[in-house]
Amino acid sequence: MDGLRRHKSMFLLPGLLTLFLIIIFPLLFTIRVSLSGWNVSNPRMDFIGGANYAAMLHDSRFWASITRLILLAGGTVLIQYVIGFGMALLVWREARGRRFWRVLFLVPMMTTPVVMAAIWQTIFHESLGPANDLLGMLGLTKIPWLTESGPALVALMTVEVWQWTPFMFLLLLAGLLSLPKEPFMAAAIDGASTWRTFWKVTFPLMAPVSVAAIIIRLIEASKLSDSVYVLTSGGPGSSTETPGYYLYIQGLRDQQTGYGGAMSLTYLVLMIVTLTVVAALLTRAFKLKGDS
Amino acid sequence: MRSRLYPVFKYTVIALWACFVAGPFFWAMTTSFKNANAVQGGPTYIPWVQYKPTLTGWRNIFGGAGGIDVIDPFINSAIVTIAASAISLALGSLAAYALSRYRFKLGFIKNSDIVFFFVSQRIMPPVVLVIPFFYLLQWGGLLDSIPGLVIVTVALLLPIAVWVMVDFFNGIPREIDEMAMLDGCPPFQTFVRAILPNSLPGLTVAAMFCAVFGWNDFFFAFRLTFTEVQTLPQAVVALNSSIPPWWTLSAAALFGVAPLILLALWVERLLSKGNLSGAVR
Amino acid sequence: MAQLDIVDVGHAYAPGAEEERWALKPLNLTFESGKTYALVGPSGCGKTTLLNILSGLVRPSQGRVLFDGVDVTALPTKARNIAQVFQFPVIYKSMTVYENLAFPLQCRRWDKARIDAKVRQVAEALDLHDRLRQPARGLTADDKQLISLGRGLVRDDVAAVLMDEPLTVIDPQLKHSLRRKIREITEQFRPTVIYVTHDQYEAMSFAQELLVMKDGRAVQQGTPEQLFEAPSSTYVGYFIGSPAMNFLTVDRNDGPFALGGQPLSVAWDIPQSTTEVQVGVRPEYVKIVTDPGPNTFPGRLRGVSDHGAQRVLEVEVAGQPVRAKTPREEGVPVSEEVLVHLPRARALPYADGKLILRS
Amino acid sequence: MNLSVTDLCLTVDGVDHLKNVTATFRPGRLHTVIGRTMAGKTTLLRALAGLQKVDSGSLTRAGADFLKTPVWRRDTAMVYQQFINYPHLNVFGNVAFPLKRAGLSRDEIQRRVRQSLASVGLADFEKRKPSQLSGGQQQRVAMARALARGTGILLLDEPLANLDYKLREQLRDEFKALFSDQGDTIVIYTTTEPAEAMMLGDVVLVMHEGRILQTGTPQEVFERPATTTVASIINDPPMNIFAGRLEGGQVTVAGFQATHVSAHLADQPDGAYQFGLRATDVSLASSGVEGEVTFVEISGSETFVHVVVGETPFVVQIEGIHDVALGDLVKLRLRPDRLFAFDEQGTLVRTPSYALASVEGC
Repeated sequence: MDGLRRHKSMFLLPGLLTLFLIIIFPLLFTIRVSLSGWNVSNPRMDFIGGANYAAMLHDSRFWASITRLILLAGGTVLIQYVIGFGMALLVWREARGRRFWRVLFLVPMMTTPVVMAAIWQTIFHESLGPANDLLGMLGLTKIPWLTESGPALVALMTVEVWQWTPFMFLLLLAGLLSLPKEPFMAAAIDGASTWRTFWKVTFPLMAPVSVAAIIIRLIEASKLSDSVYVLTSGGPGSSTETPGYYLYIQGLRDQQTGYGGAMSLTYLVLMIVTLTVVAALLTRAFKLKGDS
Repeated sequence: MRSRLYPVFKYTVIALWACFVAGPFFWAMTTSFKNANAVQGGPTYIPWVQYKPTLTGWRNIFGGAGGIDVIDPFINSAIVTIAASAISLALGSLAAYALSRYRFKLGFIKNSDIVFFFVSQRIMPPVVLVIPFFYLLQWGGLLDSIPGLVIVTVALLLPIAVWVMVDFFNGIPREIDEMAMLDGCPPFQTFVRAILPNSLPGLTVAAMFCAVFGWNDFFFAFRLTFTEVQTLPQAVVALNSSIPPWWTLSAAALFGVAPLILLALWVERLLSKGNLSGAVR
Repeated sequence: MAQLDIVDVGHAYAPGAEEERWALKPLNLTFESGKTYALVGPSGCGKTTLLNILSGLVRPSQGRVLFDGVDVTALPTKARNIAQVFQFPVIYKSMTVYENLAFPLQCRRWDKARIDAKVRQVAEALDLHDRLRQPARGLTADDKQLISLGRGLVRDDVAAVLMDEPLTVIDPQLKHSLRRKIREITEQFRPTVIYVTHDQYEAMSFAQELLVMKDGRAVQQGTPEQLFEAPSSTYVGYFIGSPAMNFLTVDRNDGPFALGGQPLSVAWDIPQSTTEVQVGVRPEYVKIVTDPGPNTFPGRLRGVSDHGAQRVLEVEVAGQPVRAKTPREEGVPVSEEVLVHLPRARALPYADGKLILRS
Repeated sequence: MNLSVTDLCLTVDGVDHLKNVTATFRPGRLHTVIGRTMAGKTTLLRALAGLQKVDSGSLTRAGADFLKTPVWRRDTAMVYQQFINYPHLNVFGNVAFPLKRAGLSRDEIQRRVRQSLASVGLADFEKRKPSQLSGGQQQRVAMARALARGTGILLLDEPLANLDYKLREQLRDEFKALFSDQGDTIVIYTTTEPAEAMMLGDVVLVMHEGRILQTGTPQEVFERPATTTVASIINDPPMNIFAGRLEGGQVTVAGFQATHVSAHLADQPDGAYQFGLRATDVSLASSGVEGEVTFVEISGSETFVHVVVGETPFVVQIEGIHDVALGDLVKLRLRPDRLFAFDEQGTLVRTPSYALASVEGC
């Protein structure tokens, strides 16, 4: 298609260049600033080599936040996947009022995470919130949700699960609804039980969607910081800090710009590497090789 | 064989999850009608029975004494969301169309790599971008302004638009493009007259995702706009940081998420019509 | 395998619709054990509804479905013991060919050795025995269809194999060989087969008996030969055969039949009361002749279609179009004025679109 | 205003899709391109339309380089094998689409759309969306859109392939009438079906593996197939081709000797040949070569019996519908006077006498 060579760039370039320009400056800036000693008392783009990186290697708070993030993201996404898939299956076909349930189950992902985190903060309030009230009704002791590290993590995960399970639910339900019906008829004809039909038909057919949904959620979860800021402010101590939040404290609140830049890049690279590996592993685990 | 207990189990599970999902909204709703006394008295849920409902919280968010005005932030949020979504959809669908229809080759870079470049931008943590953005906008005089916020929001939304639209365009037979060209349309007309009108489902899905992520963005607004421009999430979170007037916070939160709850109704319709299946493939 | 009986079965998708609008008007049918049947008709004729009623996917609005005399009307698909090959190949994509074939037997909790023997026997027949360890999803569409068929055949006791347009998505080049393969296999295993298609060629090439359907009714049931030689209605005459059967309205003034004022001698007799009669003659039997004689009418050549080994001549006889299919070697008539011979024994009588008598 | 193709070549992944294709397409003629699936027919049409780039060769229209003309200025309409219409437009809008692009007046558009829709029998369907139509109707819409513009070139890529056979039969007849008054349009129609190619074409081009093997009138191609490949492509079922020897006026085929030999081979030198015999010229008889029935097909009004004699497969065409059991042993009668003789490379050397006569007669 001879006349088309000029046109194809006309279609692609506006979007590509826009994104490129928006992204490239911050990236170059961050690389440069990470090699400088820029901080609140010395806001200059000098050159100090890899000193920031060297400091970072000994910053256990940073590494702890990375580990925490990986566990948090992995754990919540797994829970989201299981619950989301389960709920999608329940309201997939014959269910009374399924359209009502579908709407309801979608709502949380539509709402602003930081705003809802503020509401959750009131829910987890030790004396005035309903979380402990509910425990009390069940005859359990009150829990200092946001002031002790264990419960604070549980609270954070609860909020994440509440907020983002609907996203899994949405993708998985859309996937289920797009499945052809013949494989299920074939399974019925072959005499497969409900359980066997799920494992041998539904699950394999849903594998591509599952992988996509999990990866998308992992990408989004790797950026976790807003809800932390509102819900626990990383506390108590630094026990619920994620890299995103720690970077905020270092780079923005305390204006350790150079150091923050070094951590930013490290964080970014680590996340890209981890997610690429996870994506490859998931793809293999779901035997997607050779599938379209 | 399915036991007769299965339906009981099924609806119990659905009901439990529904309670968990709806709980925070119920709590916010009930709290928004309380006053200081009702809140200090410990968790109560049923108005008139357990506490006397007042409209204090709701009055506060519309400029009442000791409260805030949510109208301006609401308008700001709406403008930023709509403008950024529109730009992202326009640039995104053009790029997606090119990536779906034409073959690009630049050294080792192929179409799939370009798609990956777009989509991979979602991995950028806002905190990495925000400092450079700050200086960039400051240099351009766009700090604390709506255009500035729109530009950075486009960076958030463009990958989403490209991701949804590439898949969607791939599902439209190429023969439609070919036919339009044979019928006398140069490429751009082909796109506008033959492909876009058939892409409404894809565009709505993309618009929905853009709207959600655009509306819900907090971090950029938080660090890049201050006094002149405040978005709704910013306004609500600002309430949270002071001594919590829970009633006002709850009312503001509900007000802030209400448009998106309406969006859920619409998403469900897309879902039931099967329009979303393209997006997950 | 079993005998399938359809007793007074009818179905309406919209409840309470008048019978004229039912997707399937009440009918009685018997599918004999071990025979192959084809349900054929244009889309919307009710063939798929009938198939779904047999498979248990649709519960008929009225009537009973009997498998070997047992009423299965209320039973779900799972309990009916049928096999089905769908339009789009259905395989379990996470499994190998072997596992696919073994799946129905595992569901029935057969022991391993018995499964193995059966799977190997069927795989041999399907020519899949050397690919048993391959993942099934890597196979071509036609091999996947064979696996679908195989999953039915591994079950010794399967009541019937239902096939729903199984060649739709098969590459044209492979259609022929797959059809051949399916036919060979069904001849070997002799299950009761009900094959749904909209393609007459396919139906006639595959099945021992055809059931032609139209507007929710079974129009005619018979062997391909019967449908060709004695279509029970003008519709079947049109639907089966290429080009379609010729139908000529004949005059009858208290005497023998006449066409354009000339007597038409026929091999049958019909009661006086019948008014308008049409005579049906297959284009294959219409002859262009040079000498006048009985049942030979003057005609005018309107057009010639060259189909290769045959030509189709379009002739006008007594103001009505007639097509004649002639071998190429006979050439094209030199003059526009021709003589058309309608063989006495091949002319069938139709009134109100129905065959009114069999010769 | 001829459309001339010279030495068009296209190779993709080592497979020739077009190999030195040279042809001239003339206005007012219907050219049918016949070939099996993957013969390169679609590629040729797409190259003519400008939708497919070629490796080499030239394409000229009225002396001008057509390869440099972008698709949207080629004055070409195309009907696809799949029923392609604009899903968002109704039937009227679909047919009007190219007319609007051409900048015609509203009245003119309306007039042409109505006329075009009437000619394909869809006058009452203006307001329907393509998705509400049957396959046959969708293809008629595509047809109406292609015809309404009155383009200089009309390409039809197996337009009937996805329809069932009654509809195919009907549309084939309709097409014949539609194309008869196309004025100066160059019509190129691809098909896999010999009957369609023969019946519709003024000129038949036989394609195989990217090459054009023969070009001629339907009669020439059918009666004087240049090679065994052409003979098998232009006959349905494919012509029976088998090796044999000619010795002293006697034909020996697959171990059986013909009882008498037709005069048309009498003066042919002795030696090894490939013979061709149409399925209609083989019959089941009480005596003759014995073979086993491997498959029976019924097509419209004919029965095709596939028989294997030794290693050589034969197809026998019998008029009418007959029940022949698989595995039966049958005897075949081959008509020696209908043998086509090809040399060992497959080039035609002698046709049956009746065929010769009829070609020379026209």
